[in-house]
Parts: sequence; structure tokens; C-alpha cells
Amino acid sequence: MMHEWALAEAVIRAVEEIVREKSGRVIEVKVVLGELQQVEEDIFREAITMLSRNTILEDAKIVIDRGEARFKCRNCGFEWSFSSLKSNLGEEEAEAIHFIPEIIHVFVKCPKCGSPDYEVTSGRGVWIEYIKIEGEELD
Amino acid sequence: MMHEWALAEAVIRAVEEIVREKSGRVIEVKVVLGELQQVEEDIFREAITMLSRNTILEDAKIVIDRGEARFKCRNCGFEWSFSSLKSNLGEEEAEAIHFIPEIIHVFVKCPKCGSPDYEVTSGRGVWIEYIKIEGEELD
Amino acid sequence: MIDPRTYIIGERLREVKRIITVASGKGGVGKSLVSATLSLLLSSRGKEIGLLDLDFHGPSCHIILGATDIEPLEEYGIVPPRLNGVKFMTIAYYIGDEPAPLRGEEISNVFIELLSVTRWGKLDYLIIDAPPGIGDEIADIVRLVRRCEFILVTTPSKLSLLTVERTIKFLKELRQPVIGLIENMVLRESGEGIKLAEKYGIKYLGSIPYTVEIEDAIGSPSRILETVFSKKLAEIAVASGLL
Amino acid sequence: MIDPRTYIIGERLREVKRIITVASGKGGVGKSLVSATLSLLLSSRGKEIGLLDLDFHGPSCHIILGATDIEPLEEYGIVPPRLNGVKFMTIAYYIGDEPAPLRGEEISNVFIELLSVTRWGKLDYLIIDAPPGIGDEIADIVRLVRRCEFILVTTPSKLSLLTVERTIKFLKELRQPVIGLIENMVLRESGEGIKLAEKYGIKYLGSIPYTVEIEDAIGSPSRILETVFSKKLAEIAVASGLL
Ligand SMILES: Nc1ncnc2c1ncn2[C@@H]1O[C@H](COP(=O)(O)OP(=O)(O)O)[C@@H](O)[C@H]1O
Ligand SMILES: Nc1ncnc2c1ncn2[C@@H]1O[C@H](COP(=O)(O)OP(=O)(O)O)[C@@H](O)[C@H]1O
Ligand SMILES: [Mg+2]
Ligand SMILES: [Mg+2]
Ligand SMILES: [Mg+2]
Ligand SMILES: [Mg+2]
Ligand code: NI
Ligand code: NI
Ligand SMILES: [Zn+2]
Ligand SMILES: [Zn+2]
Repeated sequence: MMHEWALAEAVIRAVEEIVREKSGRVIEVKVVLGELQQVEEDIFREAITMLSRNTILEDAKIVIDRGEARFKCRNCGFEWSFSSLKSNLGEEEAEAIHFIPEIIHVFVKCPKCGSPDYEVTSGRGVWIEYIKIEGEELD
Repeated sequence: MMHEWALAEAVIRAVEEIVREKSGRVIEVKVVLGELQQVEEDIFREAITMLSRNTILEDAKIVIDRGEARFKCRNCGFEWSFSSLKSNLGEEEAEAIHFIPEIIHVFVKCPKCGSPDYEVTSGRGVWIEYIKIEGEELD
Repeated sequence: MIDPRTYIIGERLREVKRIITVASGKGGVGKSLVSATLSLLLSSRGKEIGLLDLDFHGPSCHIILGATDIEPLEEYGIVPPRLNGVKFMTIAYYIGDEPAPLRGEEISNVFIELLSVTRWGKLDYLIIDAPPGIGDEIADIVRLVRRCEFILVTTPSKLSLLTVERTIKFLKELRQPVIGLIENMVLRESGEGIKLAEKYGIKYLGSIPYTVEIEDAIGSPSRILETVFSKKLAEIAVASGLL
Repeated sequence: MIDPRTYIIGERLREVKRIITVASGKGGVGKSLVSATLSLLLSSRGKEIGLLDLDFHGPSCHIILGATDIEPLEEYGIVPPRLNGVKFMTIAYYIGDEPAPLRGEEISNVFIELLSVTRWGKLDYLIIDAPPGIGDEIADIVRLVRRCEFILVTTPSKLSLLTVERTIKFLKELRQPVIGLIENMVLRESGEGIKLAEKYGIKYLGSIPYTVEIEDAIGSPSRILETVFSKKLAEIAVASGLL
């Protein structure tokens, strides 16, 4: 699912902008792939590697981590995790959520009370956890 | 401004509901009056005292604190405090904000860029910070 | 940190017999005109009525009712002023003609604040005029009021019917009672509103014709009550069991 | 935690010459019909057009355009499919006929996600169909797109004019350029739209008559282009300098 490239491009552009006024070299960037969006790590890493060429990220270490997706019902307070329901999603549904994570509200209801009114408390999309540049850490 | 009574009533009702299933006596309740709503502390305290009679709060100590109101602009990122602009508010405006704190967006713009699109990061309304009951603290 | 406000809402609505939200999902279908006119009608037939305008971005009921020179009384909370017998609450008292550029969470906060300090007293019906949308708009009413019934409004246009269909599905998911569907601004009967109601087992409450003279009646309760719009709505109120 | 998405939006819109948001504040005034028809019109006159439906609760442009059997292509992002020449993006591709009960912050998130992965390529105009409301709805467009121009739509009704007036004030506070005001669904000329435009120094782009036959044209681009609605809108496009 090749829109991983668009997300990788966003990460690189963000790092470039954020470190623009810094003088140090970028040493390490940690990216968290929220479980909900089901970003394919291999493709994402490949994209980052390709797109980093001739940028300030060229020699940086890219640490990629998975972020657990969790939900909390605004109606009954119940909390649950994405992994507990993944198998119930059809292919079309998973694909829609892959592009727009919030679409989960259309397909998944609170397992306890059935309400669609719940919060995605973590693990939504792609985040940069930190950027290490020489002598500094940004987050 | 007597709607302080309605807010005090809400505090008492909340404490009653929250400690309903607990066995211990309520020892202390801390209430924060967000600066933005300009709740009159004397009236509020009087209301709490009157309304506490014959409730589980009858003998509880009520600690009342003021919470600083702060804002952050979504457009330019500027942060400022309510105290820095209080004097610019007319009486009608202050009264409207007293009833509905969000009305601040109608009268006050970001001091740096003029945008009405900013967040009230703290000090909005009335909050219970904690409830101490015998052997336990709830917050 | 505990927000005490939601705990008092039940108490504030204790003497309100029924709470009816006029909703649609779609904008411009006549929710506000239905809410305000229904309030006037029920009040004129001896019911004790409250009207709460929840459209903070485009409050309309005060314009329809011609509410000028009234404001709420501050008395151990906020007591809504009466207008033609109707106890009426709106954000317009506080913002006048200015825009209230509130975001989602802020809108929820205003709603909670209004529910927790407004003293409606005894009411037969509290009518809530909902804004367009099916997110916070309806979810908050359901979550905070807890015992709402819904009247849905659509026009005969596909664009409205398909959005109202989404709203019906949403209300079903939330297990909310729907009194029925009103088809408004009807130029020629197409049967589409009836079909939609049947598809979801909802009562079709009736259709209201496109009423050109309504525009000149806006601002004057007595003139509104004389329009065809109001006459048809009175029949619908009977059909819904509200009268 | 840094959200990388907003940093790429400028790049995604780099080859888009002008971005025009059709807004109102009020619902049901014809924003979607204007957005979709304007897109068809400009495209038929040789402009390269993108259309983005931002009304996630009541998406309408896909119904107006009769968009069935098309879906976006996944290619280093999302490439919007073409419909009568118009590159068209909508949440309807992903939610079908189901309700998307999204709250304020979630709506912002969907908008950011769409802006950061959609590859519009070269466009003369990107037309954005805004939802009703003047909170997140407009504030997010302003904050994220950064170089929008607005076309405002009202009907001649007081209820619409007063809400659009709030929107105009809000856009002034945000220092956003307004191309002008369209008065839609006019039955008899009242001059109220012109007055509102003059009051705020905005260009009055013209009025569009209430067009009964529009309902039957919905779903068929070729028939829409033959309506009086479309003919008047073409004149307005010229008056606005878009054609
Ligand atoms: N039956 C009707 N005939 C003619 N105009 C109507 C009718 N119902 C509503 N309107 C007009 O349609 C517009 C939208 O009505 P409004 O009550 O503001 O809708 P909503 O609250 O759903 O946005 C207003 O100008 C109103 O006067
Ligand atoms: N000039 C017009 N004449 C007749 N009907 C119209 C006209 N403009 C819009 N409509 C109809 O009014 C309704 C609201 O239009 P829509 O584009 O959905 O408004 P919005 O996007 O502002 O909610 C639709 O049923 C549409 O077909
Ligand atoms: Mg598909
Ligand atoms: Mg006053
Ligand atoms: Mg309305
Ligand atoms: Mg629309
Ligand atoms: Ni993908
Ligand atoms: Ni007071
Ligand atoms: Zn639940
Ligand atoms: Zn600012």
C-alpha cells in the first residue's frame, strides 16, 4: 500500500523544517507507527531510506517503533485495544482505516455498549517521537 | 452574581455521587475556581456552606483555590494569561464570560496576531481537584 | 480533576417531563423553524414549554421568535426568560450578532455549562433545536441529556434524504428513540420521505409545504402561528402524540 | 511528539494555483451545489480543477456528480480519480452510506490526513466545499491551507443572512480574502444580499434563482450544466474573475 511513501515524505519534510535553524548534524530520528493505521514497516523504511538521499537525514539512524492503538468509550467508559478486534475487520474496512484512521468509528463500535462515540486514546497515525541532533534532542 | 449557587450545587452533587459507594467520612474537598469564570469566592463559599447542611459534606473542610487562566494561539503559537487582559473587558463582556467562559473567543483575540482561534489551556471553570475521604484520596 | 457540572444535569432536568430534540444532520431543512414554531404551538395549547437553541454557530430561534430586549434572570442559576409563554434559552443572549468561533470541545463545554446552570423548572416539553452535523452535535445531546427523543427533519431532496439517512443510522446505533420524520419544504409529493421512514421503521409524521409567506412572518410569533407551515405542524404535533 | 503531516501540506498544494473555499456558516444554502457545479463549469472551459468535499457528516458532491464506481488510486500517496475532468476527493469513497460520527478534533485529523496524502498535481483551482459552521470548519481550512480565498453563499432569508454575516466577521478577524457573496435560491429580488455585501465591502457576485429542475439533474453532470442554476453560476464565475 504505497501511500506509505507520502507519509515517509511528510516525516522527512518535518525533520528538515524543524532542524533548519539548528547547526548540528541529525544523528537519530524515532518514528512511531500507530497500530491503527497499519502502516507497512518495510515499505515505510524503504521509502524513508530512498527519500533521505541527499537530505540532512542521509546518515541519520531511523528508529521505527509500533504504537499500540487503544480506545475509550465516551458513553460507558470501557477501554479496549486494537489488537483485540483486528481480526473482525474486512479488507475494505482495513484499507479505509489505513488511509484515514478515524474511519474506525464507522466500522467499530464499543465492544461493551455498542456506542460509536469513543476516543482513540493512542496509536492513531504516524508520529515523530524525537529528533536527536548533535548536542540536542527535540521532541 | 448568584449563579455561583448553581455551581456550588454541582460540586456538592458531584461529591455525593462520587463517594456514594465509599464508607469513609468526607474529610476535605479542594475546589479550584478557574480565573476565567470570575466566580465570586465569598458567595461560592457561602453557598457551599449552606448547601452542605445535612449532606455528607457537612463536616468536611472545603479548600478553595484560584486557577490561573492561560491561552495559546492556534495560529501563531503565542501564549498569554487572563490577568494580562482583564482590564480591557467591559462589564457586559465579563458577565457573559462569567456564565459561559468560552464566550471569551467572541471578545478577546490573540494579542500577537489577532486570531480568535486559540485554546484556553487552563483556568476555564470550576473543578474539583481532590476529595479526601477517610483512608483514601480521589481525584 | 473532576468536572462537577455533569453531575447536576439530571437534577436540572428533573421536572421536565419529555425532552425532544429536533435534528436532521443536514443544514437548512427547517430544524429551527420547526423547533420554534412547535414551541409556540404547544405553548398556545396550554403546555409548559422550554426551548433551547443549541446551534452556537448559527443561532436562529431568537430571530424567528423576534426575541429582543429579553435576557435571562440570574437566580441561583440562570432562569430563562419567557417569550409568548415559552421559556427560551440561547447563546444569542451572550454573543449578540458576533461570531462565536468555537471548536468541538468548546462547544461541548458551552452545552454542559448551559445544562448545568439553567433552571427550567416544571416543563411538559423541553424542545432542543440541534445544529447540523452528526458528530459532537448529536453525540453530546445523547451523552449529556440521556433521555432524549428525536424528531427528524428532511426536505424531499436527495441531498437531504441521504444525510438524514446517515443520521437515522447513527441514532439507531446510539439506541435513541425517534418520534418520527417530518418532510419539510415540499413542492410536490414525491413519496421519498415516506420511503425513507418505512425503510427504517420510523413514523412518517407528515409533510409541510414550501410556504413562501413564512419569510415575512419571521420575527413575529403571532404571524407565524397563522401560516400554513404552522397549521401543518399542528397536525403533525397531534400525529406525534404531543398534543 | 511531533505530527509530521502538517509539514508536507504546502508541498502537496505546491502546483495548485488558487484555492477557493465555498463557505457560508449556514447549512442548506447551496454550498455543495455551487462547489460541484462551479468545478464542472470551470473544467468544461479548459481549467484544471480539483474538488475536495470537506463535509464529512453530510458529504454531497459525490451525489451531485453521480460519482459511482470511481475510487482513488494509491500511488506514492492518494491520487484523486477524475469525474467529467474534475479531480475529485471525498470521504464518501471510504465511508459509503454509513454515518461518520466524528468529533471536532477527529474532523481536524481527517482533514489533515487528506491534505497530507492527496496528490492533486497541477491545478488551476482547487475548490473546497465547506461544511456548515464557523468553528473548526473554517478555522482549520484557514490554519492548514494558509492561502485560501472564500466565496460565500447565502439565501435571501434573514436566517441565512444573519449567519453569513457572522461568518464574514469571522473571516475578517482571520484576515482572509473573500472573493465575494453569491445569493442563491432567490424567488424575488429583495436587495438584502447586496446590502450585506456592501456593509462589509465585499463584492456581490450575483443571484441565482430558485431552480425547480435542479433536483432532477442531481447525479448527472451534463444535465446540471444545462440548468439555469449553472448558466447563472457561469456568469458569476466570469464576474469573479475565475473565467
Ligand atoms: N416550509 C417552509 N417553506 C419555506 N421556507 C422554509 C420552510 N421551512 C423552512 N424554511 C426556510 O428555510 C431556511 C432554513 O430554515 P431553518 O429553520 O433555518 O433550517 P435549519 O435550522 O435546519 O438550518 C430558512 O430561511 C427558513 O425560513
Ligand atoms: N438555486 C437553487 N434552486 C433550487 N434548489 C437549490 C438551489 N440551490 C440549492 N438547492 C437545493 O437546496 C438544497 C441544499 O443545497 P446544498 O448544496 O446541499 O447546500 P449546502 O451544501 O449549503 O448544505 C439541496 O437540496 C439543493 O438541491
Ligand atoms: Mg476499495
Ligand atoms: Mg446583560
Ligand atoms: Mg437551525
Ligand atoms: Mg454541503
Ligand atoms: Ni498504504
Ligand atoms: Ni454569578
Ligand atoms: Zn461503551
Ligand atoms: Zn496568534
